[in-house]
This record gives sequence, C-alpha cells and structure tokens, in this order.
Amino acid sequence: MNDNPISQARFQQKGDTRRSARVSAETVSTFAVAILCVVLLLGARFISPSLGSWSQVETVLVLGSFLVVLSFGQGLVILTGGLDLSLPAVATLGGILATNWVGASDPAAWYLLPLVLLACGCVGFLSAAGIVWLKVPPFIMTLAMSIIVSSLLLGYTKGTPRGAAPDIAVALMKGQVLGLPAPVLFLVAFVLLGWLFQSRSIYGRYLYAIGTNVEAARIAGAPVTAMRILPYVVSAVSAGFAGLMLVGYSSGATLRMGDSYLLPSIAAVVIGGSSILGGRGTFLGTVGGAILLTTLGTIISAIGLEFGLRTIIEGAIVLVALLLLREELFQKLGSLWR
Amino acid sequence: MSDIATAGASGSAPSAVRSGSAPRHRLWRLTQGAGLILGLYVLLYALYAYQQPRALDSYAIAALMNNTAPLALAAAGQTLVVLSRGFDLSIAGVISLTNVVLAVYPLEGPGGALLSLLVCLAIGGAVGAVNGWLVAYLRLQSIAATLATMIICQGIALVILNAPGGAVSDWIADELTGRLWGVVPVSGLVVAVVIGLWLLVRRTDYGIALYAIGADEPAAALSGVNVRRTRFLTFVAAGMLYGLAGLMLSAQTATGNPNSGTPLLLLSFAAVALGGTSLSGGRGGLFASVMGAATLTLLQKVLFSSGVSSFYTGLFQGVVLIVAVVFSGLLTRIGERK
Amino acid sequence: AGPKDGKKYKIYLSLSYSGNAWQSEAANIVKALAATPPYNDLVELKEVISGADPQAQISAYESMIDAGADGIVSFPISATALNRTIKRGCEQGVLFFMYDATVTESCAYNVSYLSSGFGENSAQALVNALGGKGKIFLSRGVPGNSVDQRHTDGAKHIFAKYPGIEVVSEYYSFWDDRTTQQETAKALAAHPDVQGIWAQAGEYGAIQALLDKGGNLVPVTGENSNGFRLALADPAMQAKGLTGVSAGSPPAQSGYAFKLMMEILTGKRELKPTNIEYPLPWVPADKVKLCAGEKFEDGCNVFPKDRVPSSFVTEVLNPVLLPELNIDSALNGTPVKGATIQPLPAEIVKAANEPGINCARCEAAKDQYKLTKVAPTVN
Amino acid sequence: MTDATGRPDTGERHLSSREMRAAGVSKSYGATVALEHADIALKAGEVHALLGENGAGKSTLVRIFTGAVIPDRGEMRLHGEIYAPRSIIEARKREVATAFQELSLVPNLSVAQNFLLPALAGRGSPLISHRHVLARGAEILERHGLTRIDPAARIGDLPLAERQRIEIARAIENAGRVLILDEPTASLAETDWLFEQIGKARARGVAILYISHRLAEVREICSSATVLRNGRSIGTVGLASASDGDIFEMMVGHRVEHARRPARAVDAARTPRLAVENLAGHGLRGVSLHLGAGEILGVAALEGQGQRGLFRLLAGLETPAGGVIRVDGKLAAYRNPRAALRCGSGISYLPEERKTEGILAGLSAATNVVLPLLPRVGRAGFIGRRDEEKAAQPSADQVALNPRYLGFAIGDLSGGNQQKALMARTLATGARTLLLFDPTRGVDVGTKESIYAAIRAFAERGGSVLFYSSELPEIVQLADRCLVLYGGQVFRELQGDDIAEQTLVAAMIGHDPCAPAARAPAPFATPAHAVAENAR
Ligand SMILES: Nc1ncnc2c1ncn2[C@@H]1O[C@H](COP(=O)(O)OP(=O)(O)OP(=O)(O)O)[C@@H](O)[C@H]1O
Ligand SMILES: Nc1ncnc2c1ncn2[C@@H]1O[C@H](COP(=O)(O)OP(=O)(O)OP(=O)(O)O)[C@@H](O)[C@H]1O
Ligand SMILES: O[C@@H]1[C@@H](O)[C@H](O)OC[C@H]1O
Ligand SMILES: [Mg+2]
Ligand SMILES: [Mg+2]
Repeated sequence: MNDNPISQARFQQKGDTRRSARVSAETVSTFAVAILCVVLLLGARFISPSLGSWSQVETVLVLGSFLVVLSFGQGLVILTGGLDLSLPAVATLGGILATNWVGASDPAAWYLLPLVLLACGCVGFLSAAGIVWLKVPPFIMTLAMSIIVSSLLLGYTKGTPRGAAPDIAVALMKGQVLGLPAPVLFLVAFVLLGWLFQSRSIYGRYLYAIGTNVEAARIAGAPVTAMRILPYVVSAVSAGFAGLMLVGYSSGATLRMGDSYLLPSIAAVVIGGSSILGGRGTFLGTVGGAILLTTLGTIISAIGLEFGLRTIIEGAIVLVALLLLREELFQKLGSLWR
Repeated sequence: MSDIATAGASGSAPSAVRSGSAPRHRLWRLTQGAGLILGLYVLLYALYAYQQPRALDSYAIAALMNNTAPLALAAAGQTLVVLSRGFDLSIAGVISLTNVVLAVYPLEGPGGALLSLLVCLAIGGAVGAVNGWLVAYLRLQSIAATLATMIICQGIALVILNAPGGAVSDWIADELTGRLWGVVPVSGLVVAVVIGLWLLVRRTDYGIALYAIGADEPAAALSGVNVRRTRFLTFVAAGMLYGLAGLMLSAQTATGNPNSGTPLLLLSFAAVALGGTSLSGGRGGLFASVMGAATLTLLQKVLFSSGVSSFYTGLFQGVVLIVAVVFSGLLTRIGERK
Repeated sequence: AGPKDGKKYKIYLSLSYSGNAWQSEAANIVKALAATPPYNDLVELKEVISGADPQAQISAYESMIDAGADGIVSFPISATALNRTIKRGCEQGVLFFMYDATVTESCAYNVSYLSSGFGENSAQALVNALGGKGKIFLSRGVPGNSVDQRHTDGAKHIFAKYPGIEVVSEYYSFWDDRTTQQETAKALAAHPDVQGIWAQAGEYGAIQALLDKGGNLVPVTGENSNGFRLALADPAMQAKGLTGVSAGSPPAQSGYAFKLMMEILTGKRELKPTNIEYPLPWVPADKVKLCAGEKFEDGCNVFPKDRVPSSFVTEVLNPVLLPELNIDSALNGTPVKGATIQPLPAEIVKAANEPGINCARCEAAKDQYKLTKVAPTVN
Repeated sequence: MTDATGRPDTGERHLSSREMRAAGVSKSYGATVALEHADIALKAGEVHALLGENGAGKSTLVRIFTGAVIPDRGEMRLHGEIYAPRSIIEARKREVATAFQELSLVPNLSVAQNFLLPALAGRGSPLISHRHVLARGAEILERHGLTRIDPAARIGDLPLAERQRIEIARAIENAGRVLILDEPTASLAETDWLFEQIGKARARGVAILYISHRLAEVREICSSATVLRNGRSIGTVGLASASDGDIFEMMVGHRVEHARRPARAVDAARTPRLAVENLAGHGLRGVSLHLGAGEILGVAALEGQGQRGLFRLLAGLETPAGGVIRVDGKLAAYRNPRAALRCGSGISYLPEERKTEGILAGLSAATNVVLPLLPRVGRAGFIGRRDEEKAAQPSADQVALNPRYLGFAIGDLSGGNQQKALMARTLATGARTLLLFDPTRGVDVGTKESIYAAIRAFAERGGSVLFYSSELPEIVQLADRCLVLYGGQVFRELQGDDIAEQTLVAAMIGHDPCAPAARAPAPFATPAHAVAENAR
C-alpha cells in the first residue's frame, strides 16, 4: 500500500515536517542555552568593563567544571526517571578519601585514586540496589544515602578532615597545558566523552529506552536491571571525581565541600532541556545549563547590590531561562518557520 | 472513625471491595493509610517514654508538639503537591519569608495574631499561585519552577531581614506554643484542625480530582476533570500550609531568621515518604505525612536518650527512613496483589 | 553544688555542626579538658550535634534538661530562637555557657570574642596597609548570620571613614576556604585590579584565588587558619606583596567557657550570669612565629605545614587560659599525658553590650567600634 | 454540499433538526495536517461508521466532536443549533460523549467514581457521600448489564476488556444525543454486549458514530459509513449497497484481496521448536502445546481465557506455577524476555498493548526496531542514527514500513506504522519463534496485509509463529493449526480446513460438538466472562 501515490504524497508532506519539528526542539534548546550564555557574558560588560573578557570566560569554565561533572551523573539518573540527592555527600566522600588515603605526593596514588572512585561507585551501587530491589523511590533512597554517608564521614574524620590534595588533582586543576589552563582542556575532553556516552553509545540508548518506559524496554529485551543500576554508579563515580577536582582546586577537603552543588546540579539538567520524568534531554544541553548558571554566578557577584537583591535577580533569571527554553515554544517556532 | 473517614485520612481514593475479600480490605486500608506510620510512631514513643519517664508529662508532650508542628504542616502542604504528581521546593522560601515578616512586623495581641495568620496565608497563597500559574498554565516542570520561586523568596526574605533578629509578637510566641487548660497543646490543635479540613476536602470533587490528575492526567482530562485548575488550586493550598508552618515556626523560635525555612526542605519530602505517599503521585495522604513528620522529630529524642554517638545519628536516621519506606511499600504491594 | 552522692556532673556539649575545622576543634578541646584529671572523675560529658537547624537544637536542649543536665556548653545556632528553652533550663538549675556565638537570654553566660572588635581592628589594619585608599573585597561569612553581621558592621564603620577606600565586591564565603577561593575568583574576574581583601574565616582561600590568577598578591586581613599565618610569614609571598593580620574567632573560647563553668559548679568561683569577653587574637605578619613543639610556647603561634591541615585554626590553644592542652587535644580531643587542670585567672573581662547579639533590650556603648589593637596611621 | 446519504440539503427539516452535522471541519498541528476537510452527518437513532486507515484523521475528528480538540475551520451543528464545544464538559452539556480509543479511565479511582467524574458530589452539599456514589455506580452497571463488576473496585485492578466496557458504559450514560465509539472493540473478543448496548441507545434516538477497523462488525451494526482518507472525507455510502472491496478501495485507494494460506503439514518427526507440557498459573490450568518449524499456530479464545497468561509465560514475563517449557527439545527456564531471546533458537514477543508495552514513544522508529540487538548494531559499543537505520532497514522492508519513518520519533507515527515497527523489531531479533499477541489490533486493512505477508514469509523461511487474535477471520486466514482456549485449558484443536469461523465460535464458548450435553454453558458468553474475571 505504501507505493500508492496518494499516501506516498501524504507521508512525505506529514513525515518530513514532523521530523524537522522534533530535531529543532532538541537542538534548538541546546543552542538557545549556549546563546543565552554568550548574551549574558557580553551583557556583563555593562556591569564591569573587565567582565566579558577571556579571563572571565576562563574563570567561568574552571568554576563551571565541577558543576558540569556533577550534572553529568545527575543527568543520567534523571534520564532514567530518577533523582540523585546523594551527589554532594559522595563528592565530599571522594575529596575526603583522596586527602586521607592518598595525600600530597604519594607514589601509590596511581592505584589509590581509582580505589577512591571505586568506593564512591559502591555508594552509588547501594543506592541503586535499594531502588531496584527494595523498590525505594530514588528521591528517598539517595536522600537517605546522603544522610548516612555524611554522618559516616563526620565520624570517620571526627570533624577535622586531614591530609593534603594529591599532586595529580592539583595538576589537573592548576596546571597549564599549551598555554591553556588544564581544567579547561579537561572540561572539553569530559564533555566530549559524556556526549559520546549519552548520545552515541548503546548504553546511552538503553538509558533513554528505560527512561521512556521501563516495561516496554524490558519486553524489548533491554538489560533493564543492569541499566537501572548503571546511572547511579556512574553518577557516584563522577561525583567522587568532582570531589577530587574540588580538592585539587582548593588543595584540601572540608566536610561540606559538595553541599552547594545539589540544587544547581538539578537546575543545570532541567534548564538544559531534560524532562525530570526521564527519557528526554541531552548532555550538551546540560553542559549549557551548568555553564549558564556559573556565568550567572560570576556576573551576579559583580553587581554591587545587597545579597538579598542579588538572590532575587538570580532566581528571576533562572525563571526567565526556564520560560524561554520551554519545549512548546520551540515546537511553535518549529511550525512557524514553514 | 467511619469507613470514609479512615479512607479519607489515609488518602488513597477509597476503594472498598466486596465483602467477599474483607481481610484484604482491612490490609488495604492499613497499608494505604497511616496505619503503618502510626504504629511506628507509637512504638518509638513507647521506647522514648521508657527511656525518659518525663516524656509523658504534659509539658514534654507540648514541647514535642511545638517542635513537630512546623515540619508537620510543611509536609502536609508538600503532600498535596506530591499527590498531584509534582515537587514543591518553594516550601523553604515561603517559610523563611513568613518568618521574617512576622519578626520584622510583629502585630501584638490576639487581633494582631489573627491578622498575622491572614498575612501568612496570603503570602503562602500568593507564592503558591505563582507556582500554580507556572506549572499548570505555562507547563514548567514543577521542580524547576519552584526552585526558581524558592530562590526568589529567599532573596526577598534576606532583603526584609539580612541577619537573624526581630521579635515575633509575644501573643503568638506564647499562646501558640502554650497549652489550653494546662493540658491541650495549641500547636497540636492547629495541626488537628488542618487534618480535619483535609478529611473534608478529601470528600469534595476537588479531592477526587487531585488523586485523579496525580495518577493519570490525560485520562482525568478526558474524563472532564479541569486539570489546570486542580493543579493551580493544589499549589495555592500547599502554599498556604507552608505559610501556616512559617507561623508555627515563628511562634516557637519567637524570632526571625532569613534562612529558617531551609532545613525543612528535604525533611518535608522525607516525612511525606515516611507516610507512605507515593512520590509518583495519586497515592497516599496528608495525615500519614503529618505522622511521618512527627516520627522524624520524635526520632531525634529517641536517639538522644538512647545515647547514640552524635556523629552517627545521621546513620540511624537514614536507615530508619529506608526501612520504613521499604515496609510501607511492601505492605502496599501485598495490599494491591490479587 | 558538688556531684550529688559521688555521681558525676552531667555536662552536655551542644554544637551547631557548620562543617569547618573551627567547630570540631572547639568541641575537641572541651572533650580533652573533660578527660583531664581531676575532671575525668568529676564530669560525664555528652556531645550532641544539631546541624544548622535551630529547631533541632531546641529539641536537643529540651532533651538535655529533661535528662537532668547540670550544665550545657554550647555553640548556639541562633541568638534568640533558643531563649525560651534556655530560660526553662535555668529555672531547673541548669548552667548555660555559650561560646563564640551568643544568646540574648540573660540567664545564660556568653563567652565570646565578638565584642572584642575583630571587624573594626582588622579593617583599620587593612586601611593602614593600603595607605588609606584602594579597591577592596569583603569576604563575609554566612548570609543572614548575626556573627557575620557584627564583624561586617565593625569593618564598614571604619571603611566609611576613608573615602579613598572603595569596596568593589562583597560576597559570602560561608567561613569556608574552598567557597572563599571560588567567590574570590568570581570577584577577581570582574575586578582584577583589587588592592586589598578584608576576610572572615576562610581567608586562606582568598590568597589561593589570588595565586591562581597568577599576578601579584595584596594585603589580606583574615582569621586564624594555619595556612594563612604560614602565608603571612612566607618571604616568597611577602615578596609578591602579601601583608596583613591574622585575628578573629578563637576556638579556644569553648575551653575557657567549659573551665569557667566547672569552676562555678565545683564552687571554686562565684559568678552571676553575664557576658564574658575573650581577648581578640592579634597576629600581624611580622609577629607570626613557628612552633617547634606541640603547644604555643615562648610566643609561637603557628604550626608547620606537615603538622596540621591549612584549614586548622591556630587559636585553639592559649598558654594562659588553657595550658593543659596541645594540638593533639585540638585534633583528636585527647588529654595531654600528665597534665592536670590549672585554675583560671581570677578576674574576667566583662563584654560590652551588643544589642540583639548578647543582650535583648539594651543599648550599645557609644564607643562600640573603638579600636583596641591598632591605631590609624593614615587619615 | 450534500449530506450523509447524498440527498440535497433541502427537505427533511424535521429530521435534519435531530442530527449532528459537521461541514468542512479541519485541524492541523503545526505543519501536520491531521484533518483536512471532513463533512459528516449523523442521524438520530442511526449507527454511522467512520472508516479510514491509521492516521486518516478519525480520532482527530472524534476529539473535535468531543471538545478535546478545537478545529481550525469548519462548522458543526447539533439539532440545528451551532455546536462548537471548547471542552469535554461543554460537549457533555450538549449530550455528546465519547468512548475514547486510548481509554480515559483513572486507574486509582473506583469504577463508580470514574462513572461520575468530574462531579461526584450531588446537588446540595459540596461533600461526596461515598455510599451514594457506590449506589449510583451500581445503578449504571445494572443498566448496562455489568452487574458482575464491583462498583467499588479500583479501575486499575480490572482487566483491559472490562475497562473498555466501563469506558463505553460511561460514554453511553453521558450521550443523550450523540454517542461516539472510537475503536470500541479494540480489546473486546466478542461484540454481543456492545451491540446490545448500542441497540438500546439507538432505540432512545441517540445518533451513534462507530469507528472500527473491522469491516465485518461494521456491516453488522452500521447502516451507512463515511470514509476518511488523508484527512479528507471522500464520501458516504450505504453499507448495504457497497462491497468490502469498494470500501477498502475508498479507504486505501486500491483493492485488497484475501487469500487463505494453503495449510502446510509439519512433519511431527522433527523436534518441535517449542513444546509445552501442562503449563499452569496466570490463568492457565494445564496447557500443553507444540509448535513446529515453519508452522503458524493460532490461538482463539474469548477475552480472559488464559491467552494473556500463556503468551506472557512463554515470553518470560511471568514465571509458571507448574509445567515445563522445552525449546528445541531442551528444558528451558528463562525468567525474562531478554533470556527468552537468547534461549535456543530464540523466542521473540510482540506485546498486547502497543502504547504501554510496545513503543518507546520518544525514540526513533529505528531505535525501537534495533533495541534488542543494539550490541550487534553498535561498533565497539558506539552507535549512530545511521547505523540504526541501516540495521533496521531489512526488517522494516519485510513489513513494508516506509523507510522514511525510521528517523521519526515512533510516538509521532500512526498506530498502524507503530505496529509495523514493532513487528519489524520481533523479526529483527533473529529469533526463530515469534509470539504475536493480537498483531493487528486497531490497524487498518493495508497495514494488516503487510503484517500478514511478513508473518507468512517468516514461516516460509522455516520460522515458527504462535499468535493470538481477537479477529477470527485473521486466524482463519493465517493459521495452519489452531488451539481454542477455554477456562485456561486447550478446549479444542483444529486442523487446516476445519478452521472456520462457525467452528471456532462454537468452541470458544465451550461448546463441544462431540458431547453436546457435556459442559456447554447455556447463555452466550456470560459464563465465559465469569471465568474471565476469575482468571485474572
Ligand atoms: N497531537 C497531534 N500532533 C500532531 N499531529 C497529530 C496529532 N494528532 C493527530 N495528528 C495527525 O493527524 C493524523 C490523524 O490522526 P488520528 O489519530 O485522527 O488518526 P486515526 O484515523 O485515529 O488513526 P487510527 O485509525 O490509527 O486511530 C495523524 O496521522 C497525525 O498526522
Ligand atoms: N507530536 C506529533 N506530531 C505529529 N503527529 C503526531 C504527534 N503525536 C501523534 N501524532 C499522530 O497522531 C496520531 C495519534 O492518533 P491515535 O494515537 O489516536 O491513533 P493512531 O496511533 O494513529 O492509530 P491507532 O488507532 O492504531 O492507535 C498518530 O496517527 C500520529 O501520527
Ligand atoms: O565566629 C565565627 C565562627 O562562628 C565560625 O564557625 O568560624 C568563623 C568565625 O568568625
Ligand atoms: Mg483513532
Ligand atoms: Mg488513533
């Protein structure tokens, strides 16, 4: 029947419009975030002449790198319809262990650091286990895990984290490679890998499938259990790594290192166009979200207003971003330009 | 309590089942309702009373109630939003905001108290309306929209009061934390009234609609339910409850603190989950969440009197949270199994 | 009141756990003192951590009172929220000793450096270092915290006198090195040409941010982290332009508070509830002196890099008030072998009124912000 | 214009005053034209069919009639007055109601509550009396001969068929003037109950719009039919005068011919691909069957005779309470579909509910097709759109799925194409045994033909197929052999040319020609349904 001219004609007309409508929805929202960042950066010049400079971009990228790494994991978890509230605690875990087990110039770092990440991974696995087998809602399981991990850390350090940052971590955050700050290059590499994993690997595909409809994915023969565990482990490992970066950046660990990143990590993902219900969103969007938030932070702090007003402005801009990046908006646009 | 009342208190759209399967029926109510959490609470209280004989004199009870009321009311509001399949982060902002307003503009005497009450409800209602508008009409994801409004409210709170201070009117501070005829704790009464209202609301068309949109929005819409209005009203009602929580918090601390709401944010979700309300909407109830909140505050007492090393209290809280949720989930599933 | 029929005094230590080294050092030395003879047989110490939530601390106090506490040593989370509970405790004969942060309830003892003018003195020192003019940052503590507010008011009172001083950026660093470093980095992006930084705890992060940027260092005033003091004394850093003074909040306050309370409980001292001032630590760059041993001896006031983390707060020891302690006590809460509790100097310094901070309905002194440590060298 | 029966508008005022007319109605979503130009007129007391391929615009028109979608252009008149509902409620006020294709019942509410949504509270007080609600619910069930259903039961606990009946009953309750049934039989195995209700409504003078892809039942109940193609109404015919061929041609644009597949004998000597011995649990009470290479084995049954259980057990979605499964002669104990795929020569399952168990809406059709074989598609774990589309191509061709669609989000495809994609998936897995549960539910003739062809070709290539169908003609056309399930057991097995609709119907209701007196239940269907309810 498909070779019937009439239906062919209809297929083309309908089909193609629908496809492009979709494509634009995803990519446009990613671009939109990027554009928003640039606009903010340039707009910043009006606040202070030395803003909008390359050096500010550098600062943004360095400070943003933590959030990007954290929201990569958060993004994967959200992609499967979950939520990871244990990120801050695990990041702290990573930082504390790195300083306690490894320390400054420890030759054993090459196998100790992987062990640190492994430990973090285990926490992620425990959360996943609770969610998959005990059927605890992700929100609660990860919340409980974070309470537990924090209290264990408190006990373990008796309140005073010791030790110094491993050289590798310091090099990663402070080093220079061919004239560029190492963290910036690292960020580029990480984004590339993250994108490959989420959008170009079979694992990414599975995660999208599960986030869309677990039951259908199971029936289709996807390795559902494994793929429901994976994001939490990855998320925990990347959180641990973020902890390592933080330690390298400020050459020392504190027990509240990760705290300030929880809500931003979620915000970055959502602003980046992902659905909190799972199944939709891209890592590039998330990166955009993270950079957007960091840029905002640097600019806000330069505004000479009292903290309260600054906070209001920050919230307002987040809101505006959300409104601008609404899915419907792009579908409307998508249909307008034809 | 009558059939309906329990069903009401317990939440889940009441579903009596043919007398044939009466046992299942009872189990169903138990699991769907506050039965489990109620049991846990009684158990903990017994333990507490055993360790701490003073626990039973009316002062201790009142003190505990005063301590519970703010979280209980906050959780009550959160429950409404969760039932409609949403998350509300603005809870932290609204409570801080009402608290600083009460501390900076204290209104003396019973009349002033009444006015203050209205102010709190107004503030909460207004923020709720904004959330409702953003989520129900502009279709923003609730977690994102309320994150933004939360930040903004925090900002406003800081503008009104940039450091702890101010004094809540004596009448509020004393009467709302006192006891009627030296026995009945007022804070307890306030919570009781809210539960009473809920029992009624549960039996209105709005109540049914709330559960309907939480479980299956498209179906509810095609069944003629006005989804947007229901969702909007839900956020408004929730906001008002946060306002009330703010009032009770102010009564207890008698002073203003621009960050006072923050600690209640995640706790409110923990309480909701402890009460067995499903975070994916459509199942659970307000009363159960109130009990969940009460359990969380009681837990502090029990852990204190059982002399757990303060480093590790978090460990216990986390574990209790998981165990309780696993249990209620288990029972629910048994209840649903044919 | 002696320990009733051989039973020990029930003492509770109630913390706000704010996560910085400061809090745990303060707690550790109390534990160490309680384990030092003769207190080890007199005292049964229990510690409770109440996060940053006043409600949790209220509940903790309630529990302690019901458990029949003799005394409560505490870092109060709020200056006013706890008052009602404290009042009830006093009525039941419980002694309340607050350290560092304070409460306005008059039946409690406040032991704090707050009235000792950290803000104004450090600000003046910075002004002097800058010769009365220059662009500066204010690195503050926790937004909406009264301690932070008091420090800042004092500082701004001074800066206001110098039109040449321009506060180009003011940000909150949550008394944490890492946050200070990040916030300072942000501010530097907008104002690379900053000439001085006035900081509260976390100051070492400000220096790291400056170093990250490459460029030169500038005068920095801050609190008492080991890292900061080492930096101040480091010739390389000085060559880059770093000067400043290390002052601010001493964790040692908790130990002082605890010993005062014990002396009252054991009847060695008569003292009605009042506000007691803890002297402001004051270590300008040229006064920084490395300690060879475990204690502050012959005027040394900072420890070697490999001995403690840079975030370690040095002013936890005090040769006069707390001779019993060494850094292990601060790091692990362990008593010093062979040490016994030494009596405190008889006289105490009464703290000035700080409305809303250490007294409820009271007037601030006219000379609230008078300088005690430095004199203006410019005007 | 001319109205439904082609008569000029003039005359018959009295009648036209009691009809529902739509003229030149159209609706587009962005650039997608859902409905281009539809004219239709429904007469009071008449059942009017709406026919068309998947995506022809039927549901859209329905949604417009019910106020769920607002048309871009066109005029509608109800009993003479302008009719332009802006919401479901407005439509109901005008006594127009629909039983939707994707059911519109709320799972966590009781049957009674669903009946009365959105206004459960009676006139007087804002408070709902639950007893009152239950009573009214019971009444309604009574009125539609559904007394076996408990008005207090949660919708979510009821089997699909009962849900569909309740959806229909609710629509009838609210439809004083116009009743719209969008594919009401999609999950009903027998039509008697439905037609009885339609009869009553018709008698009350309700105008009824009936949408179905099953021409047989359309002929049985409808007097005239309007055909939609590509969003245009291309005409209205009296069903008496039009042959199936004519109608199909109007729908698809070309003739479709049916040919029964010559039954092929499978030599019993070779070990069967799939052998099952008294499988029990999930509605089964000891079922044994064997499926040979190259064989197409049909399963016929009324709703809820255990067929669902049988397929889900074989697919590895449920675990049997008893009995053994052999694949290629070897004992098999797989616990999930993934394992089933890898078991022996492989077992692949096409699920029952396309929208909830089948498609992954947001993902491209290609991804949906290759999901089971991703590892084979990817290069060292990496994969791109192209790879997927290339890998999906062959099996897409087998079901004649237009390759253009491979790049679309499957959710945007019409149900027919969605179904083709899912069929392509089961083929793509490379499994030699297919379990197809109602493979052509709610898809149009053209799509059906493509799917049949694919199934036959697969069997020709030596593949084995076990399929259940709610449409007897389908079984008659496809099956080499047929099992009739009744009350969770294999009630009869039919070979080759014995597979005829009459025989099947008889067997499905437990009527055994050999032993007439034996266990032939008297009234049609009802007992079977009694079983159905308990079976689940
Ligand atoms: N929500 C929508 N967004 C965009 N296009 C739509 C939407 N709904 C329908 N369409 C378009 O309208 C066409 C007709 O859809 P409709 O559901 O009416 O088909 P149908 O005749 O009901 O098909 P079926 O027989 O499978 O039910 C679709 O093919 C699609 O192109
Ligand atoms: N976002 C969209 N863009 C374009 N078309 C869409 C979109 N969503 C749905 N459609 C179209 O709307 C129709 C959905 O209609 P509906 O689901 O009622 O029936 P169907 O899926 O077409 O077929 P079936 O009767 O088998 O269910 C599909 O034909 C699909 O092509
Ligand atoms: O007084 C402050 C103290 O409370 C905080 O913990 O550390 C920094 C000090 O300024
Ligand atoms: Mg349709
Ligand atoms: Mg359809």
